[in-house]
Amino acid sequence: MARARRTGTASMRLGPQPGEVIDRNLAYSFTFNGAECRGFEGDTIVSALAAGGERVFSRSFKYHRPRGLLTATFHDPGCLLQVGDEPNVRAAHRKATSGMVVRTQNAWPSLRFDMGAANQLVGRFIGAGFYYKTFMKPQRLWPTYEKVLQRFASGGRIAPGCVHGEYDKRYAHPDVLVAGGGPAGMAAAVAAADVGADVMLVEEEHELGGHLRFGGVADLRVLAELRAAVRARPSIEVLVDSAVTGRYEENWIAVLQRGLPHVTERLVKARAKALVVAPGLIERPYVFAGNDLPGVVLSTAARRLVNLYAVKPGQRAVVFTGNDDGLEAAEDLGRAGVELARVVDARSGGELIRARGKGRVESVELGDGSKIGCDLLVTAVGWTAPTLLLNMAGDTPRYDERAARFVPGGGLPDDVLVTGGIVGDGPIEALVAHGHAAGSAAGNRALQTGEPLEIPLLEPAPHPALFRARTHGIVDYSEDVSSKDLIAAAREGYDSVELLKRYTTATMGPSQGKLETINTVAVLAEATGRTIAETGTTVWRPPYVPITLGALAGRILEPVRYSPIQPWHEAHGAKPIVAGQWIRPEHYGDPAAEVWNVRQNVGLIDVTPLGKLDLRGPDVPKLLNFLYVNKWSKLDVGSVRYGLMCSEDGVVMDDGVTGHLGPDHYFMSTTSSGASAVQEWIETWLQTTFTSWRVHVTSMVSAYASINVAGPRSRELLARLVDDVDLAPEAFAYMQVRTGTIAGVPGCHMWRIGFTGELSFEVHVPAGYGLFVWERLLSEGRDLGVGPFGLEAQRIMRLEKGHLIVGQDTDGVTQAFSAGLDLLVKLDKEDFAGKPELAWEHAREDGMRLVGLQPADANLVPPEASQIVSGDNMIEGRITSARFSRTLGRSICLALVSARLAEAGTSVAVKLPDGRRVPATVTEHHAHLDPEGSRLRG
Amino acid sequence: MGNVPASDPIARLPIRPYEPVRRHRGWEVSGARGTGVLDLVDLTPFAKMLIRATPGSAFSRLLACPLGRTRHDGDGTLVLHSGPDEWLLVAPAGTRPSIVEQLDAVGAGHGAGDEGELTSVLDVTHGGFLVRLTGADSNRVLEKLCAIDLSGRATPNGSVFRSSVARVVCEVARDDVEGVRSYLVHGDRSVGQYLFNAMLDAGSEFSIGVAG
Amino acid sequence: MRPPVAGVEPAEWRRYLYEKRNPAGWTTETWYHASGCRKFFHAERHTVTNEVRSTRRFGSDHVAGEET
Amino acid sequence: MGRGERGQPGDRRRAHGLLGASVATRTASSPRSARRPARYSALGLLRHGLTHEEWPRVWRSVDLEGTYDVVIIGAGVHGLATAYYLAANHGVRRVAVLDKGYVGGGGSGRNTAILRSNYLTPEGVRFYARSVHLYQNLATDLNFNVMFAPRGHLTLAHNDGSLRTMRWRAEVNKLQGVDSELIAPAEIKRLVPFMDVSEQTRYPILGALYHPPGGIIRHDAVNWGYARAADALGVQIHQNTEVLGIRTESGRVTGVSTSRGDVSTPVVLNCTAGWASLVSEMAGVRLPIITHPLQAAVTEPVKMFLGAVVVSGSLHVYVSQTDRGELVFGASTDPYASYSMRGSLEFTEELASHVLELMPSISKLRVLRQWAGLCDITPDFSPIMGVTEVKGFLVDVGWGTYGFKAGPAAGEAMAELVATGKLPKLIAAFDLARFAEGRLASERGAAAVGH
Repeated sequence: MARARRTGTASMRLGPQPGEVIDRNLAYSFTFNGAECRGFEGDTIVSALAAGGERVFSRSFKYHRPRGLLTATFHDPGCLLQVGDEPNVRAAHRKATSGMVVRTQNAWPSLRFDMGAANQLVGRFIGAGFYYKTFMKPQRLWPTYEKVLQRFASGGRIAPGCVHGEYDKRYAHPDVLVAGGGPAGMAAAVAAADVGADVMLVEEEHELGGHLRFGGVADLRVLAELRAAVRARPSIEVLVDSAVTGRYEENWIAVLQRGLPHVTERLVKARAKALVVAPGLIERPYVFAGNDLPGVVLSTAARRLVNLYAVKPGQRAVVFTGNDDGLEAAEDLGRAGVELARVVDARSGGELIRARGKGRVESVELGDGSKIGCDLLVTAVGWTAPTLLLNMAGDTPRYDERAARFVPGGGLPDDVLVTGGIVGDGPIEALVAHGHAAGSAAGNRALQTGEPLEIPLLEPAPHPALFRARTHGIVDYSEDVSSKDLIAAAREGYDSVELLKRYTTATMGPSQGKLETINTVAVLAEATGRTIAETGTTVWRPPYVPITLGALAGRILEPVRYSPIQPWHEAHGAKPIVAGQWIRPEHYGDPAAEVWNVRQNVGLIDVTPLGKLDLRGPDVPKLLNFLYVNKWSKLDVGSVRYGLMCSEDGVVMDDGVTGHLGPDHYFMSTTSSGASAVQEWIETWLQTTFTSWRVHVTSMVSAYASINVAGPRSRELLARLVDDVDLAPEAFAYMQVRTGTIAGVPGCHMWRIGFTGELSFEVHVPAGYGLFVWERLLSEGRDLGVGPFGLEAQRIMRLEKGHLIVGQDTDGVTQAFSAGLDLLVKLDKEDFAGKPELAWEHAREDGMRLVGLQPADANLVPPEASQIVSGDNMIEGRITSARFSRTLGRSICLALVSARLAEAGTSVAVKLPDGRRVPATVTEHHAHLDPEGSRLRG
Repeated sequence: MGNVPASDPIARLPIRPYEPVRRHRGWEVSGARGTGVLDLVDLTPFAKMLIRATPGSAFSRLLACPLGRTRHDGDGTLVLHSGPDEWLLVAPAGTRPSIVEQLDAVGAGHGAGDEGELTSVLDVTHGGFLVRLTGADSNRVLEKLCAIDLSGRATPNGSVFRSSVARVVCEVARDDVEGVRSYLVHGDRSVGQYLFNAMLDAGSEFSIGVAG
Repeated sequence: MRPPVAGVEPAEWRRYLYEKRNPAGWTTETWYHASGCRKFFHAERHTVTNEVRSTRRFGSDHVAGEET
Repeated sequence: MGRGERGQPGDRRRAHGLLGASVATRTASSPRSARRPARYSALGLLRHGLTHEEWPRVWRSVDLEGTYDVVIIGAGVHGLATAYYLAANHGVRRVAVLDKGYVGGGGSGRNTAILRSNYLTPEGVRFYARSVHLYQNLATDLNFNVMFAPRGHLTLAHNDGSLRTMRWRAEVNKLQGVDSELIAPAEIKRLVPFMDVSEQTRYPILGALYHPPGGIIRHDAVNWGYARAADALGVQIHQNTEVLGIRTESGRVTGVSTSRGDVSTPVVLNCTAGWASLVSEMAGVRLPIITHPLQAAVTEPVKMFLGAVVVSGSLHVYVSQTDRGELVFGASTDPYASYSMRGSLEFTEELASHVLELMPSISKLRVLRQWAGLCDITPDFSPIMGVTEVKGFLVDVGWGTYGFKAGPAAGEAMAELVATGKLPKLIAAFDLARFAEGRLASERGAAAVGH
């Protein structure tokens, strides 16, 4: 029975119409709630269903009343359907395709029999905002109540398996962008093109034409001419089935392009020299009892169904109109064979009271008391101006009493023009003329040519102020908010548009107030005895139409950085670790074994991501002296020094070594993560403060592959590949740098430094040769037991050696002395970044101190960030680094502790995440292994 | 890869070369043939020199290239003036641009002494990747990744700009080849593979191909 | 502006560290062109509309051209 | 620098009190007595439904008077809560709350309504724990359903550094008695089936800080509930009343001038967000604050699929699903200072690409609306609460992105400070003097280590 009624044996499809957009030779089928339906190429999902006799497409949000089509456009609130795994599809806009699986979203268990509909019975008790007044006690039960409310959440479903569609983005730079492809918009595009502008013409529907598409024969003739004119101009790029979703600062314009061959959706980001706003008008619904019954449609909807899709909207119609468009709709219906029971014209005193029916319109009650049986009620009560782009361009639209709608407020910047129905009414010639003038003006503005043009006046025509009948009805279809709800809320004190909107959720639904805002404002004005102008309107917020997250994301572009040695790492089972943009080897299987090998033999680690800055110029020493807390005046060519950088608040910022390579030529290394910050920090001082200093800073991070050759046999290994540099300890001592040839690759820098605490050489190889040198080191050192090691092994070794990591062993408030680097800070220097704060910190005895820590239980490794607590659980510090050292056969830690606990030998309590409290002792040095550094200097 | 004789070091591209792989001036490069419609070529082996000099100084005049423009020098060097005090010289692999010789001659190089304008010459051959995208649709590929106006009016042949391409800071130069629209893109070596892939992906709908 | 560090009082130094102007309206700021020329420049910006009226090289007072 | 020194001004304040003796007595015999509002309840709904009797106004609209004991600038959650607790806890009822717009029209109505107390510093944790506690009982206290839903709160860690910070927060939280735990990807997947916890992602999820008491609330309801309850106790709420100036004599507040006339008062509270530094400058008080926009967006409704609140610091995104089925997104503040409340396109683009890295299968969800609010950012990402060098001018500002969460606790503490002149221990760490004295609160510790 239900089935029969849905697919409708008696088809509503009409014979061929002059302007129809369907191709009757291309038929296909799809399913709606499991039942097979048929459609023609060009049909929207809803037009195809309507042709099959379907009238109910969804259930309303709160009262679950049956809803049919209302506007037959993208914005139709009753036509949001689930298509496959895509929720909330605008089924009155989306074209149906063969095999589509379409379902209603908000009906449970079924569209015909809906449990939620029970809410209709209790409707009077659950007016807008009712939930604020109940479910308060007991508080703990709210989540339960919540679950019940959530059952009624509208909208479709998404599934965890839902595939990420193909999305895309594109930048565009049109001289003129025209938002709206109606008559005025097309005329504007043509005119702009004719003054020499590159034009982008954007139309929301599937073809250009706006209301001409579903107009009469005369309209179709004009339409054909305008389309031909657009087609004839290659400098006009036409985007149909696309929407301008927002106008941001300096005409930065977002366009959502749908239905493309290669991608689901594309976001076009256009920087237009001039914007022409030509969105036309949206027909607004009338508020009266029963106004949401299926069968109550807007006049434009009726005309679209008949003229575009050749669908008969009903059998017997009543038309209620306040304008001539309603009369034209009546004519169309008549031609389509719909019996016109009555045409009621508000301009001659006609009045609509209510519509009655069970699940669909069955009769209509008029002001004269007559009750007329019908299955179709067409209303034409006026227009809403979609002012989003005007709002975003800084204009404040003004309410025009005579025309009973909002119009542009005249506050637009001169690179934004507006034309078409949103400006005013008139015969088609007037609209086209206005569009043409606006287009020429926009073109001239964009190209900075021509004289300022006189744009003809386009006045809004007078229109009766029809918002609500004597009866109450639905104002917001998506949110199920009635005029009664609004008036009650206003009387309760939610009497400004914003408060009313928030309290009742009117205009907050999927159509974002396009249909509801003006009626909401009108009802509020009525309730507060103010005029609509005084009441004002809510600001339209972007986007104009909803955009999928996919389209906004486009191709996900997340830069990834690789070392030149990456191919080897991948080929040798390195476990990758994400370090900012870099992908690095964490280990090659067994970090502990890697440590052991470095301590016993020799290992290689790829440290390419290290920050590397080439510093040139006579004033580099001055710069270094200022940047680092330690002294830099005397550093011989070939020498290297460790330096610590603090920001102006004395907080440790970065550390690294800097070497003196040649006359006026230094080379600075920074932490990998700090590389770009340090470069900007340096540029800040050079460009804004020490502007007379002559220094060139150039980042060389990627110019060199950096390999640290570490271990007692590192010298022996390197010596096999280097013959132009004497590596002997006396010739090349700890903290020195040399330049030479490695494995036949000239221009390599060799640094005798050691983060690991071992004898080690950090070699910087011209990046292209990085992989070659790496492989040569491995092959040449086979007999020495050479092997690679990763970040984890390095972390263990640096901790054994007590070398801190900025950002791990220090945090956002750790100053130099707290980091335990007292010996480094030279307060006798005249000036350096952060000096005053460090002087004051030095004078204080409080704060935190970084110390070495040794748990009493040698096998216990306290998880990093375990807290150090006093007897009464007051926080006294935390573990910043912790590992098990196989070298030492015990666990080792660094910790930040209150200064008074920093004394070597102090015993502290560590609270572990599992709640246990374990003792640990503060050690004398940060270094657990080789504090005097004999290995390094070896 | 395996063991390679010490005499003969191999330089690797930041972008894994497509088969067939061949050697060119010590570099391992691809011998792939493109589609001829829209081709992406890795030119990283080209010599790249970065000149830092004060605008208007004697050295800058020697480079004879206004900001935002490129200039083809006699010896096959392309000069790109991409930043107020920065010039990038691109020359065939293994060559040393004659301009650099001239600069050395007039005392530039490792920063001038105590007086005079500071000028620096850095060999950044290994620091960056360099690719060329050639084809009528090359701008349509780039306009998916880069916000700069690529129209002939804004950035005609012979112009260069530094901007974000696929969220990576790059120098982009319009440098047509025999009348065919072509762009050189230069950026940090470490992101070369990423950007190469991003360009191939963006170019898929224009049947982009890789050439050696 | 950074006060001379010799004998600077804590209060003065912390004003330099923490006290920032926060005007609503036209203001001249220093910007760093991170994804471009890596140069600092002045920009006259309206902090309510974000409209930028002019830009110029750091330290100079003449309006500069396009910042690329 | 010792705490003793800092106690001093407090002691002096105590000697005078903030309201002054005269005011205090007047308060006691205040003519304005509390009025009985109709109680909200299921029964009430039923009765009103049957009789169609109208509900009384949620708060009155009255004329602006010439004198008040306390003038509060800003009818957001901070201002309204302070007014409510002044009246409810301390009997101070000659209070006017002034707002240039409507109730809850600023940050209090623009935030993403996430509640949590899993902060980094002990003082931060204790303060927000108090706030969450007050929120838990707010519906019954105010007789207004604020719909607090403790859905649980997840802060994702995408690298070992942020994993360490999450454990740091968990450990500090537990020591303050706040329920927080570090959990593994498998557990995350169980809580949020849509989350991609595989290792192949660009920024793999290594773990998360799980905070069960955290959740979401209906922010408007909180504002309205406080307004209604404060109004019932005699507090006056004046919308569309812009403060144009703050009058002082010899370093003491005497009143404010507004768009609706002058008002004299011994105590003015700046409870604004976005305009905090501008309003304070009216009293000649400079604050270490920079105002940044914070943007948010909401999607179309879909059936419930996201239980917990999800935050990713590394990807600068947080997301929750409302009872209506919409996803509400927030991000980090815009990178540069601005008073602009127009949303930007870039924000929605970044947001989308980041949220899709976390939950790739929601790419077909559509963003319905975007908006922005203003955040006053301090150098240490902590608020500024308490007295200023101008006697009688107090601030409750600098809340950055955390203001809404703090409303009840801040209101309660500020009310106590105003009524008793004693600085509550709970907010002692957040005084204005800390900047000049170099005692910055170390929430920044976490900020810098990066989440």
